Amino acid sequence: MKDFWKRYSRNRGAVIGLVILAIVVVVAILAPLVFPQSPWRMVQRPFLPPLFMDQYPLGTDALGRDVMAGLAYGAQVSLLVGLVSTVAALLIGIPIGALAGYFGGWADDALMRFTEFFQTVPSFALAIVLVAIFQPSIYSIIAAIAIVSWPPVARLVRGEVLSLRSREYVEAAILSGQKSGTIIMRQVLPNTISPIIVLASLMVATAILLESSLSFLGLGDPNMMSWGYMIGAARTVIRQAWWLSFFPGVAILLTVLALNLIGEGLNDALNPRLARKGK
Amino acid sequence: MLRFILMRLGKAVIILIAILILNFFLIHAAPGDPAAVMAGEAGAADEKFIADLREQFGLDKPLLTQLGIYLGGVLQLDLGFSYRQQMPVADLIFDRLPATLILTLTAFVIALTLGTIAGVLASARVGKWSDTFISTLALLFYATPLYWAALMAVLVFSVYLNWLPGFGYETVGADHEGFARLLDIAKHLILPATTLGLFFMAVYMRMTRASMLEVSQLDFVKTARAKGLKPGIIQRRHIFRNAMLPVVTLAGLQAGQLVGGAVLTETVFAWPGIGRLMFEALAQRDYNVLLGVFFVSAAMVLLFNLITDILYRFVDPRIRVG
Amino acid sequence: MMSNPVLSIRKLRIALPEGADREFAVDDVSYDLNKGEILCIVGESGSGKSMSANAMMGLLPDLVRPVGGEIMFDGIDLLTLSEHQLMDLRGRRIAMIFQEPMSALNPLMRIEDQIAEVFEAHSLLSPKERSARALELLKEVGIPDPEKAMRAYPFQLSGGQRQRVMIAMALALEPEILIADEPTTALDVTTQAQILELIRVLQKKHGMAVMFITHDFGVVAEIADRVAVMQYGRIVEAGTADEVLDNPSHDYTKKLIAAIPTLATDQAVAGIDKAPVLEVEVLCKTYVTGGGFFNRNPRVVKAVQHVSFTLAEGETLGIVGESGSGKSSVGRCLVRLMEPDEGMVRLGGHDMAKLKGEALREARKSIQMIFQDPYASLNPRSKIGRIIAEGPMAHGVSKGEAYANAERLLELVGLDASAIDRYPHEFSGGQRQRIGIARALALEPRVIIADEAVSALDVSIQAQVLDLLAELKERLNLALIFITHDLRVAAQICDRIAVMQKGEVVELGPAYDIFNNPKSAYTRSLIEAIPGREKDLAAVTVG
Amino acid sequence: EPVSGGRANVVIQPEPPSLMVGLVQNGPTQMVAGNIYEGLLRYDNDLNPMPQLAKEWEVSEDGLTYTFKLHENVKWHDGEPFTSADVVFSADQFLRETHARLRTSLEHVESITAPDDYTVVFKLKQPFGPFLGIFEVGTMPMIPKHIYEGTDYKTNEANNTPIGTGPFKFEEWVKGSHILLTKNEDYYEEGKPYLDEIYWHVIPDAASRAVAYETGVVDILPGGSIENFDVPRITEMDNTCVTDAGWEYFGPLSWMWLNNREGPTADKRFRQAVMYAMDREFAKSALWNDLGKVSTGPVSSSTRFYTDDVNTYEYNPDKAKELLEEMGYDGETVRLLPLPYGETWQRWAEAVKQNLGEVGINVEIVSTDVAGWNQKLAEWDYDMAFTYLYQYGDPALGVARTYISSNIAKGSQWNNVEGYENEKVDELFAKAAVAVTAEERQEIYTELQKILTDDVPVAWLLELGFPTIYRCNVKDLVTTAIGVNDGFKDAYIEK
Ligand SMILES: Nc1ncnc2c1ncn2[C@@H]1O[C@H](COP(=O)(O)OP(=O)(O)OP(=O)(O)O)[C@@H](O)[C@H]1O
Ligand SMILES: Nc1ncnc2c1ncn2[C@@H]1O[C@H](COP(=O)(O)OP(=O)(O)OP(=O)(O)O)[C@@H](O)[C@H]1O
Ligand SMILES: [Mg+2]
Ligand SMILES: [Mg+2]
Repeated sequence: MKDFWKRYSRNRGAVIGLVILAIVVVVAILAPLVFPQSPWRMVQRPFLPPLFMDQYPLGTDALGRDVMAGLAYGAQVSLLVGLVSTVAALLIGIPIGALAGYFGGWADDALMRFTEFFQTVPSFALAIVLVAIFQPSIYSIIAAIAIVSWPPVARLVRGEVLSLRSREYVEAAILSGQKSGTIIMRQVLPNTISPIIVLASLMVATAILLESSLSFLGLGDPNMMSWGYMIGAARTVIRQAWWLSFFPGVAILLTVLALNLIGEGLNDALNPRLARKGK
Repeated sequence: MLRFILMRLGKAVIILIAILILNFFLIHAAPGDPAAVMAGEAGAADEKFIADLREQFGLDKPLLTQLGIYLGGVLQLDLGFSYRQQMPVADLIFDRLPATLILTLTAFVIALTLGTIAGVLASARVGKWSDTFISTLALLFYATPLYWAALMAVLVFSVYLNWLPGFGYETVGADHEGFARLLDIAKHLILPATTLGLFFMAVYMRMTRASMLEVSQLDFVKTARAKGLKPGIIQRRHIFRNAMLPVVTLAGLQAGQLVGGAVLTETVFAWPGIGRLMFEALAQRDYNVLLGVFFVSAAMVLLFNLITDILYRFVDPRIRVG
Repeated sequence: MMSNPVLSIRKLRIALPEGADREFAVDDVSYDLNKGEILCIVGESGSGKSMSANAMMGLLPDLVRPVGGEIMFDGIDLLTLSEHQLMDLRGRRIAMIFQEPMSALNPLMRIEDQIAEVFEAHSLLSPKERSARALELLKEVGIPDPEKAMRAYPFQLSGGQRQRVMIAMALALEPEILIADEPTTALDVTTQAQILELIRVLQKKHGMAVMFITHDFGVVAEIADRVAVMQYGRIVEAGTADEVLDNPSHDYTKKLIAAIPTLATDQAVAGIDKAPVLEVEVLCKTYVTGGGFFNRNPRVVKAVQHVSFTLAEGETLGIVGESGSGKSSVGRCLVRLMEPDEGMVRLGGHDMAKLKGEALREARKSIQMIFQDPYASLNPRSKIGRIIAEGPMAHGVSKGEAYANAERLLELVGLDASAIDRYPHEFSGGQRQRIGIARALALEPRVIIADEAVSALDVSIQAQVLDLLAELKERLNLALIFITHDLRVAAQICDRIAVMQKGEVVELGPAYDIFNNPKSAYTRSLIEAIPGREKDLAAVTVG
Repeated sequence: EPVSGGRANVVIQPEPPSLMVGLVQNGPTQMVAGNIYEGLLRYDNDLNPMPQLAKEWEVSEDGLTYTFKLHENVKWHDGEPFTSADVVFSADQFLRETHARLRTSLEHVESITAPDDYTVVFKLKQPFGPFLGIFEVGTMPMIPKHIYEGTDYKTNEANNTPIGTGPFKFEEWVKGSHILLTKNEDYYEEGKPYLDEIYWHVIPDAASRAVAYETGVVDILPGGSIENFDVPRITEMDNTCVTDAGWEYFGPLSWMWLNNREGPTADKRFRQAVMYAMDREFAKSALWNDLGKVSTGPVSSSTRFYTDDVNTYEYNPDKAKELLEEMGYDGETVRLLPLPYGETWQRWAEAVKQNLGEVGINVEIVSTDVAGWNQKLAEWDYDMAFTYLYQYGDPALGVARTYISSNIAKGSQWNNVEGYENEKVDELFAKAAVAVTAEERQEIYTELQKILTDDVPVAWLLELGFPTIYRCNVKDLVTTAIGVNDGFKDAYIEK
């Protein structure tokens, strides 16, 4: 663990990323404490520019709502969507990939055709259709994001499992009489963790972007203040109130950036072989 | 080779039909139907009006019958009739497809060339400030929401600077002919293609950089150095070609996805492509159009995958000969 | 000793990056390379052999830097040369070939182009002449059908052929020095013998100085004029081949040489009279790969063809043969890691080849395996205790009992019982192989299959493990199937030996008969290819 | 002084599904088709009839016979003459089958006859006050009999190349890009139209539409084409004029459907509380750019027989709380459907949610797209839902339909969707429609407005103002009560 941290912290970008993400997480957690009122509350006159009133340092939006409160609550939604949809995608992708890779043969064939099928449909278009069909809500958004983002997980896991499966320690486990389920859970999957974690960190980033894109198209959950919603809503007033899309835009950018940096750092730290390259 | 292509086509047909069936059920699961939408927009409508529409569209038949009719048509290469636009779906799509292809292919080419060039440059200067700069830029491109970048681009280049048109495919009514028209389209293309390309540029840059670094660790590179080859030649002939293999794979996957993935760009830039067509058809429950767009874009994905595979065979002798 | 050094290394010191296992890869090393001689650098893995060679070419990995000493070549210190000057030298005056013929060639370029590149790098000859020279070179290194090989891609050549291409490339500009970094380690014995022969012939013909890196004393005996022995980055002993092999002065050298298995075998044949535990009848296995829907010419390999033998209690049966002859396939069919196509494997009354599910799980208890790679055969994320106890637990032994048993087994294989709470990466290769053996023993099997169980180990460690196996076998009355490509190892440990070629057992008999009186021509050629055979290394080991 | 020549670049949003206004009557279709097709009459900004295809008309004393004299030199765009047979075909056959709204009005008609080529007579079963108000092009467009008679109207090839009598002809339609109309050289009114061509630009994104005007790509932004937030900025540009005229006939009135059948919204006190809780002045200024008016009740102030002598609901959260207290509202969540047509409506729903939340009403916004919204309304699956409807100049045409109980039927979002039932109201609406004199009708409608504003069957919001923005050198753009929808026959570009 200490070793891991040492390798991780050698990557300066990764540390910066972690710091940014930590700030976002703290903001998300503290949002209800700092802004006890709902972010939807109309607190001042509309289109109050930033730094105009001390109380509302980032200004107000078209309905006079506090942009700062929106950003804080938006962090909650973005992180929630990012994390939950990634976990969901992992829950779909890992078993499929593991089964395909471990059992091979027709199971592999069938599962991979199934995966391929999902990769053939343009993913953003599919996400749009899914959300529109099940009507925009936090659940349908998370489900849609998970559904379009699991195939890479399945492929990754399958690839890893395929190579692990013929490792000698797996064969040893087979010989020692362990059952397939135990072998997958105990011998195989734990050794795929590193690449999965790296991929997952990037998926969280992608999911946040996806949610914001959906929101931008008007397919967000109307009861959730998310960053994408804020930009989408600000689009029509971008000319008179640049700050309405600017701040959430920067928030998304930073969060996604942070997750990417973290992903790279994890990659370096978890795959020492690769870490030697680069810097 | 021919056999390979035929096999792949056969597989593609099966996938396409599966996609159509899935989507068919998916979109019929959505609340509302095209008749309801059209009635809603008609300014006044009663049950007779809606019932007439449903009958006209064949929506009064059982779902499976509708599916059968639809698939029957598709097998004869008939994508059906748009309820709303009252014209054959195929016409509608093929009217729009060129615009999408021009946009996405331009974006793709920009992304791929600039991305790989940047990746190669960065990998050659690994650890130096220019590498840090390129990598950071790529990360920024990667992390910027596409639509946001698009909004900002329109704001700056079209509104404030007035250098480039901010929307549309060509200057409507300008009646340009020949070269002038191409120039006009090219001008309209710059903003949407660049913003759409940014993200992918970042992806290719990072991939190329990583791949170059990985390949440069391989044994044959050491062999090449031991021959006394100049670094430039090693980079080009040995590292680059090998490093491009994974990039080509990724590019193939994405080129196809681009076709259906340009919804946002087409919306912000009012680009008359099939992404927008899809989005509108979805809101209007214009089932056949939606299915048609999915059909065509999935077909594109498969086509690009096939092209990549053929290309791959061309680049990689292990696959070509073995 | 001729003292006509083309190259002399003085007090060379190469620093490793922070966090490496030691500070200097090469520490205060000095030696000469004389014109027209073959200098062998020997030593165990990680001793710094490659580093010193790479330093001459200026090809050290990133972050690894020479920090002292000099490498004098033709009056100049190579360490002081600029990259540009080095480029001029590389390939033209000093050439190098590497261990892995698989990855040392660019997979996307034709052989012809890769050879022609050497001329191009030094702006010699016209493109036409280059290709003509390439053909000549390929002929010289004895590649069959050189015209065709010119147009081929690396993957279309066998390992030995690739290594020949590498040699051709290295010879292209008639360099003064050829550095060969374990050029034969990845090849099987017969190919190795051919390549060694080739290097020796070419060296004579061109009068080059050859620096030959290896960890195999057999190879040294075969080829070396002079030898330098390395340990932990230092040269511990140097001298002519005869001096070092016959009369080693340093303890380490002695130990290394002592560890080399002898070819001598006992005449007495043990276990013949005992009851058979395992009977194998007409076992067959054919691989079909790449076939199916999208490929009309699948690759068909008849890996195991009509293999039959019996194994008596307490007996050790060796299976030897070249790479790809089907040895592992037999082993894997026996334990059903692979489905045999045909045949019968009778073990304790069951036909292993037919069992399924629970019954198979149960039957496998009595036949276990020790794997080749001590690194790959232990799950890096499991503690040792669990690795050993897992098997018995899967068969219903309680956790406490299984762990207690694991401790006992660890002690049995010569490890501390406290190892139970550590992870595999905390052990050395030899220790890991002991853990692997403990695991195999945990289920109290009657038969153990060891597939190349010592091939990945350095000679000295190899010897320890072999001794351990022999001892355990005695104590537990185990039957052992020992799969190896190393005939020396087989000679040392096996009672009977089966020689395989192309999936078939060409000869099966007592070890003594096989070595002293081989019946099949193939067996004979195998034995002849053993490096250092003429130089009777066995003589040294008597003490 | 009008001058000929020039081109109008106009925004059209969304892209119309078809230009055949006899079959499709949605907003964009009407807007473009108003140039191609014509009705018998037009209406000035005070809703007085003016000649169009009918040069003069007569109403009998008993209010039962309407006689129209047609222009005699009118030709269809394909050269065929336009005659009374076309009128009879259009009104009696074609539109009766395809035009739901007109169909309802035509139920009052006993016969439509053509005594000669240029005369048409409508005979009513009983007097119908608003009858003279149904002859504009969107309500009763003239359809060429020679093309459609005996065919399947909906699949007729000609639907893609519409043929009308209007001042402009259909020239080209590049889907997703633009529609081009060119001058009808044979137009029957001397010298008209003035413009050579009209380009309708399809620009799906509201912000891009604003940019299009700013960068000079388009010159005319019909009402509702840009977001309200952009209006002040655009109207401040040089050479830019704005008018909110041209919507008098439609009188777009927005309200929230309140489901009168079940849930808290079934309680009159709750509905009244909703009215008090909403800060409609704020919505008007923040969201509608101060255009339009806070509505007083079911009838729009530009519609005939409007009265402001009704119960009014000023913003009064305390009163709202009192009412909720009185009814014993338990905090049950109510679902609110915003109107899925753009950001303003979304924001409005959020503002209302917040307003209601502040008096203790829990609101959950249910997001849907157009199809889902239509479906939910038609199936009565909602608690509160935004909408806006046209009034068509007369309460009998555009108001009654929302409140009379005979109009309660699933499957439509244009009837009594809220499920309000009041016999008295039914009776009064029936009486007002057939009353002969205007005074009589005013009296009944005043009483109706009082009853309805007390019952609050729906929560009225604003009379919407949709400003038409155009370059000031475009003259005579909006000359009638349906504004841009009436075609550009009078418009010219000053040099
Ligand atoms: N790229 C590298 N970066 C850092 N340390 C390295 C690198 N390559 C090798 N080393 C270290 O340098 C030391 C000497 O390695 P070297 O490759 O010279 O050993 P060797 O004698 O050739 O061993 P082998 O027989 O396994 O090839 C070892 O401790 C090794 O861990
Ligand atoms: N899983 C497999 N699929 C296809 N072919 C295989 C497979 N495993 C082995 N082979 C092929 O079967 C033949 C015999 O392989 P096997 O591994 O038994 O040889 P071996 O004698 O153990 O060789 P080595 O000494 O290299 O381990 C070889 O030609 C090999 O390429
Ligand atoms: Mg080495
Ligand atoms: Mg083997």
